[in-house]
Amino acid sequence: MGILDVAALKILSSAAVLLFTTALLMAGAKRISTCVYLFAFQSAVLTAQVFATAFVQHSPEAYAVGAMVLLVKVLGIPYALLWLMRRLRTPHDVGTTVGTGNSVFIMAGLILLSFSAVRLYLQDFLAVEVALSAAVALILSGAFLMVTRSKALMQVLGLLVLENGIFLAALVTTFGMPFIIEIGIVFDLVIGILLMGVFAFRIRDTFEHLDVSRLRRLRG
Amino acid sequence: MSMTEDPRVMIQFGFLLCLTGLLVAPLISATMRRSTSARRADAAFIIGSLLIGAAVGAAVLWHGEAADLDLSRLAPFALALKVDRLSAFFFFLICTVSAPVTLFSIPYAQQHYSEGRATWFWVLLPLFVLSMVVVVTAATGFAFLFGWELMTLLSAALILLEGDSDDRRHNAFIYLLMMHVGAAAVAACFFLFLGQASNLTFEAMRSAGASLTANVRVWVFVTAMFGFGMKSGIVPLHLWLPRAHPIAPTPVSALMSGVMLKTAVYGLVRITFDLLGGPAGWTGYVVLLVGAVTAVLGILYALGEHDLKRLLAYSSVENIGLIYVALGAAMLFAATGLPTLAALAVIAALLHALNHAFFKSLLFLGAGAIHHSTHTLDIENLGGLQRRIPVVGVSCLIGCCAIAGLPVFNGFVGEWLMFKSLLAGGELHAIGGLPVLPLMIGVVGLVSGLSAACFVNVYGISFLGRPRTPQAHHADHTPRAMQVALVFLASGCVLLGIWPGLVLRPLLSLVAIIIPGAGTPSELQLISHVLPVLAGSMVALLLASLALPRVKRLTDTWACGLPELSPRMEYTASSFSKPIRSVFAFVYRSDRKIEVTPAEEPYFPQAMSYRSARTTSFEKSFYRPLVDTVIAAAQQLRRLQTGNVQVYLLYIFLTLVCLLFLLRFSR
Amino acid sequence: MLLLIVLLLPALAAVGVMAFSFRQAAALFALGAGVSETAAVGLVIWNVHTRGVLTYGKYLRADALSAFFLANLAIVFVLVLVYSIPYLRHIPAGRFSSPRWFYMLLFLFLFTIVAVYLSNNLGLLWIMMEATTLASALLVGFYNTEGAVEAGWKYLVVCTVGLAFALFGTIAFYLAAVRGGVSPELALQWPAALQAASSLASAGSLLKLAFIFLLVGYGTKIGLVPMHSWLPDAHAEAPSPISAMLSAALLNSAMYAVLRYDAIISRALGTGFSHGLLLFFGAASVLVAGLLMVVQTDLKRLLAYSSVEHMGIIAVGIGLGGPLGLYGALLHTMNHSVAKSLLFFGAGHVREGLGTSDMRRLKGLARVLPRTSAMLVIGVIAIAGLPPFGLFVSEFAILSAAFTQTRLLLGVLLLVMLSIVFGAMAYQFLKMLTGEPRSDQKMNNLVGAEFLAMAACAVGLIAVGIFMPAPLARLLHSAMAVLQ
Amino acid sequence: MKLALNFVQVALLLLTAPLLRGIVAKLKARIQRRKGSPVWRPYAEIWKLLRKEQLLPRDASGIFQLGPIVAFVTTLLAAAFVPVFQNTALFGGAGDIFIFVYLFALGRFFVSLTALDPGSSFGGMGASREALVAALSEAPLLLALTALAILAKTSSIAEITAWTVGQNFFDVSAVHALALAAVAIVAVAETGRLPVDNPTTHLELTMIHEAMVLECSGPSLAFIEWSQALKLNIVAALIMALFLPWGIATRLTPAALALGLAWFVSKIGFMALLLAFVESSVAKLRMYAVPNFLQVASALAILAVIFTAVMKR
Repeated sequence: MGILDVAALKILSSAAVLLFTTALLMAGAKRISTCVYLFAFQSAVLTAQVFATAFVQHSPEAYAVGAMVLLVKVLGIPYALLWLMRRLRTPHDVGTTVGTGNSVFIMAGLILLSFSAVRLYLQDFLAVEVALSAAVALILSGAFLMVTRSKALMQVLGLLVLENGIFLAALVTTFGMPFIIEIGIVFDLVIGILLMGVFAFRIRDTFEHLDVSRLRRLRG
Repeated sequence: MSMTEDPRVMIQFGFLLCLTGLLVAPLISATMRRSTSARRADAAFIIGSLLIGAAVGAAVLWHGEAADLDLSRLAPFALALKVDRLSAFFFFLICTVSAPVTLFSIPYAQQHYSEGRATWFWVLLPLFVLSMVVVVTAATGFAFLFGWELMTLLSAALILLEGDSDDRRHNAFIYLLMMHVGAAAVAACFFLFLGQASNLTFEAMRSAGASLTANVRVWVFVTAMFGFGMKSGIVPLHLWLPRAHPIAPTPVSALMSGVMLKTAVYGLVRITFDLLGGPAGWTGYVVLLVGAVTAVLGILYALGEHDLKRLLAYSSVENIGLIYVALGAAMLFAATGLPTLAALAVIAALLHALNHAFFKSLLFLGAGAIHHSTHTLDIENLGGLQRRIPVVGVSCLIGCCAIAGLPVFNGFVGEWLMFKSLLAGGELHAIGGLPVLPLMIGVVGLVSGLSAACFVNVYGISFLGRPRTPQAHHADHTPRAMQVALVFLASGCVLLGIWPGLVLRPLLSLVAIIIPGAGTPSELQLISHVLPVLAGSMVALLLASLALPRVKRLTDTWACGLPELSPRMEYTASSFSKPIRSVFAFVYRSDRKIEVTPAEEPYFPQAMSYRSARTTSFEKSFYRPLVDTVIAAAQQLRRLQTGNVQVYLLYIFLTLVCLLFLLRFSR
Repeated sequence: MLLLIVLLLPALAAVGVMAFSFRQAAALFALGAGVSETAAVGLVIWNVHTRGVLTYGKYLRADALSAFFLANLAIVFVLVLVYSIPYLRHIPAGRFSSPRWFYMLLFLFLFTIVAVYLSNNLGLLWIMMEATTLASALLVGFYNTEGAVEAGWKYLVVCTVGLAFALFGTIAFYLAAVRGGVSPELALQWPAALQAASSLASAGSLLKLAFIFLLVGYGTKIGLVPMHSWLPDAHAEAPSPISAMLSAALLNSAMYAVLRYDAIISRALGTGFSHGLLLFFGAASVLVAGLLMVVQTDLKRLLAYSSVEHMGIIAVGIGLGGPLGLYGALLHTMNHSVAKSLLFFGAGHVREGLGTSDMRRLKGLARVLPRTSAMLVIGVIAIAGLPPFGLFVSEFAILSAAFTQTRLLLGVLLLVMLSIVFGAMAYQFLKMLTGEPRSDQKMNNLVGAEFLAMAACAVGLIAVGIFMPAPLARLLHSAMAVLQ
Repeated sequence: MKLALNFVQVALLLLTAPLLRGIVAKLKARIQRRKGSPVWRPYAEIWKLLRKEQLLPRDASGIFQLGPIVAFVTTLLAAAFVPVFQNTALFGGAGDIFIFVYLFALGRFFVSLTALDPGSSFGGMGASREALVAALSEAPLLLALTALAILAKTSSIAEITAWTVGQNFFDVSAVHALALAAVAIVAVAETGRLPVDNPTTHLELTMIHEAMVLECSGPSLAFIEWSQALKLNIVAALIMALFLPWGIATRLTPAALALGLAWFVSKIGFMALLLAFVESSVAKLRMYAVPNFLQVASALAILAVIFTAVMKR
């Protein structure tokens, strides 16, 4: 086993810890930009995992996927989000409905929950258990951010984190879907973020704020 | 055998002709020139189709040759019509009564509607009749429900055609809603057969009927009772009836009250006797008691009304109650193995249905004629019409006598048969030692006494005495078509009253089918013989007494020496019924309010106002809370739709989490 | 090859229509494209009828089920196109909101839905489903008003999140298929998965997990309670042709996806699990949406909740399964599409004509807009499931299925809710249509094309209600054969 | 022979009706220590009225003249249902209790219309009160008769009589006593006697029947009066036929018939005495107490019907 193999396996197993950390930090973050950076870092960790997988599996397609993720999630989307923030010129707070301190505690609880949840369902896949727990934790944290952060951009971020979680789950369980499907998914993601950006502008233009919890004209 | 001699071919041909006629008539109405003569031709076309239908009904009733029409190939579900004897009876009823009603409609539509509306009226009316025909001739559940729902829709459309004020709209809404709920129950009743039957043709249901489990049978009966009861307006499901019937166009009111209610009776008979293969004993008691309550409350409510059409609507409730009493008795007899008595009671019910169709549509049309002449339907504003519109007056008098169940008019025959079958119930085992059936004689007696009072009131106040308002004083002439329609129905009432044997014999052969083993009740023979004799001697004696020479002189009515009686001194409908209403005050629960001004000097009033409003207690204590509960539940649910997208997301997450937990623990 | 044409024609049309800046020219081009697309769809259906299954490459495939849904889509789309020709005059000019943008997005929307129906691969199915959201989000927010932007945002976010779960479900399904012994290349191919379904039972719990995620995910798109929250907003705020498209085409496409999965899962694990879930969500949708309809004040919102309710009925039909239930469910999708299009067309005309769709402020429509009102009446009778319209037949079938399986409670619940829904609908519509109109201004009546679209809907509904057109019956039965 | 006898029975009831009225009036007068008018006076009155000119109110219609005749004819027909001194009647087997009751109802219906026709408020008041009394008395009457019909297993009045004659008096007493009480109360209401109605008063607060016929004069009034008298006679005969038939002729020998007639005369004489006595000793009920009075009848009748089931066991 070469040094690279060892590194790849190490990355695969230890990445989970980093992902938990990013999730916790995101829950504790007060500014949107912090979250964007954290997301970029999280995506970078994911990219590393993809490359490690590709290396272990000797799959050229996986390299391509890794490159794509790097391009889109680590560079493209964070950059676009930061650009959006500058252009929208709105307050940079995340718009908490649950305080950041409490959020961290709840997030920790969710991580524990994800561990136990994975235990409940997938007792037979011990090797990927940690990674899968991380995936579930990401999904939960994404969901948590979307539910508790009222700024439009934070919802986008929450969605991205959630998507990261799903991506990770796919990665560790199936070692990747067919290539064309992966491209399609990423393409959808990009368009989705683009559209959300468009709507963010429109919300700002029509309501002069970006707080989605105040979009409550349509109800009942 | 040649085509003309084979009754089966003729019947089949006639049936198709009638259906086609009713289907084509709306097309003609919609497309033809809008002239009076064209309208008349159209109406004549409809009447012709109906008369053919009546002939077919009578022929099937007589010969027992079934006509049928199978459209299953066209439709996704079995869709077939079949006229067996039971269907034929109701088919006959519908056609016979609809024909004069259509005739009546010609002047009615001319007077009430603009050209556009008249076209709609002539499109909807034959379709409404057709839908009723479909209901009673349906041979599959699908066809039945198809017709059943259309019947509601078309009648509601006709109601709204008459006008669309808020009040009318609200009543039409109540009608539609309650009918839809009833239809849902009827649908459930049919669907319940599906546990055993492979499909919903009546044949399959019939053969499955006997093998249904006891529980399912109970539910079939309960849903049938609820669904058909809703349509026929049994208490407390009658709420819609006095609201919807009065606001329909008068010919349609006549059809709704006289004919449409009977489709529910048909349904109940079809389900309990035919498809279920015989009723259970307890169902008989239920129907009996429901019928008794309905009859008594119906006539008491009728007594409290002075709007002619509302009064007639409540009286329909009463008559439906009587029909249910007879049906209940029939069920009891059938369940206890007394088929001949059951046959007697079923005949009583069916005959009363036919009779009611005649006199109720007669009276509704009479009300329409009154409205035509005086532009009012409030009895309090009428009076003295007998001298002004005598044909209408005499017809209505016959109708009133018939509906009060007086002898030598048709209403009596049904009630008499009812009495006889109830009396025979003295033989029966009774619950807790109570001879329930004979006791029902008292109920029927009370009801018929009250209805006599009610219709003395109706006829006496509106046709007799002095005109209470200028409209009544200057009542217009009644058009010829209206007169013919009224006279036709009135003579039907008299004919059936004097010569009931005319329908009793076919009814007997009908009943033999749905009640196996039924013999011939001797009562049928008896009444067929007695009534002609009675009527003959009565007429002879009347003529003899009238022939007595008299010297007559016109005077004024005695006014206790005062110079003149003003119409305001006359007894009104409300004052007439006051004694009865005060005896049965607990039924009415009216809200009374007396205001005296000035309030501080009650003994020296300058003005007093008295207001008495009656809401049926069912509405207050049952329907309102029910509707309020639904709305309150909806309002609560509405709060879940907060408008906050974060909460929406939470719902999705929670759903997912719950499902995952469920999956985990369901293993 | 035909499939590729059918798929790409809308995409090309979307590009092409951008060349026309005049409303009439754009409309004409769009109509032409729409008609040729319909013709192409017709050809596909014919070919499916004669040859069974059409495939193109690894990713495109059309069987009878796709053909059925394609037919549904084509009908709705043509109606929407015809209706929107005159309707577009109401659209105010703005950024991204001109007729050509409208048509561009509409064709993109069509493209994505066609792709959903034609995709042979469950991953591609997900991608295209997500793409439908993206294509229609801008259409929902087309008016750019406060409500439209809010609705568009909610639509986008809720559906994207929901579909993210569907993605997870797709992955889990893939995993289950691979573990069940299907080769990874074929694991997402629908026919392969269906064939191998019986061997998937070994990965049972994973399969169940997958289905839960898929149902929640696609259920969000279908609008099943409690994931329906976006639906009333989006339907109410979108331009009416788009409301019709959403209700009559989009929801069906998500239902199609669930149908495909349900077929596999119920073959692998027996019908208990997936059908049970569908029954539960269907019943919940009918219950909640039915009750919410009682308290609605906005016409289009009322119609939107009615869509939720009907999707619930369809879900119940699928959940009941069997020939009767499936027949009812498929027929109901078709009927509901047509009836709901009719109603949204009418509602759109009311809203554009009188400036509001608030039912508390609408009165006497029968006098102001007689022809629209007549159409609305037909629509509301049809949607309430009364004869002589098609929905009566399909609801009859579904109820028959419920009672045949002696699911009495479910049957009774459906009947009760149908009554309540009818009550809500009848109450509101009677109030709107009758009486004296509030303002004495006489509206200009329907433009020919609008009326044409609505009348076509009405005729179709009656046709299905009174006699089943033979081609439709054949299509329906072969579609059912695909699933069983 | 039998047919002729039946006609004789009807004629007997018809022709002796005014006499019974006269006798009751005479007896009442005697009880009240008055001399009273001769028993034949009702005949003279009817004869006088029949020949008198009839006054027709201007607003009245043909009903005003028809009503009294219908009342008379229906009552006369009802007379053909009741056995008098021998146990058959003209409408023997078909002489149904229900038709009997409904014939009275028909008559009452038309009298009420007659009352309403001239448009006087007296007529309205009378008709209204009559409607109340009639509505409430029909049910107990029917029930009481039903109780007997159940026992006799026939609803024909003549056949019930024939059956009862064959019974031991004490075997049937329970149901019969209850039914008799009910029928007696109803009979009082039906024939318009005290304490329900007072045939002699013209005080508008109390009267029922007299208020109805206030506008009638001449032949019309004659028919009304006669039918009212006939009704009393019929009801008396009915009570005897149903409850005390013993002594009625069961064979058609002259001796049996003579004996039956004698029994009839003595029984009806006794009843006239009883009626006179009761009418002299009770006061008229307040209008709103009449329903209670009739409710008692209803309760008795219901009990009678229930007792039929008890007795069977």
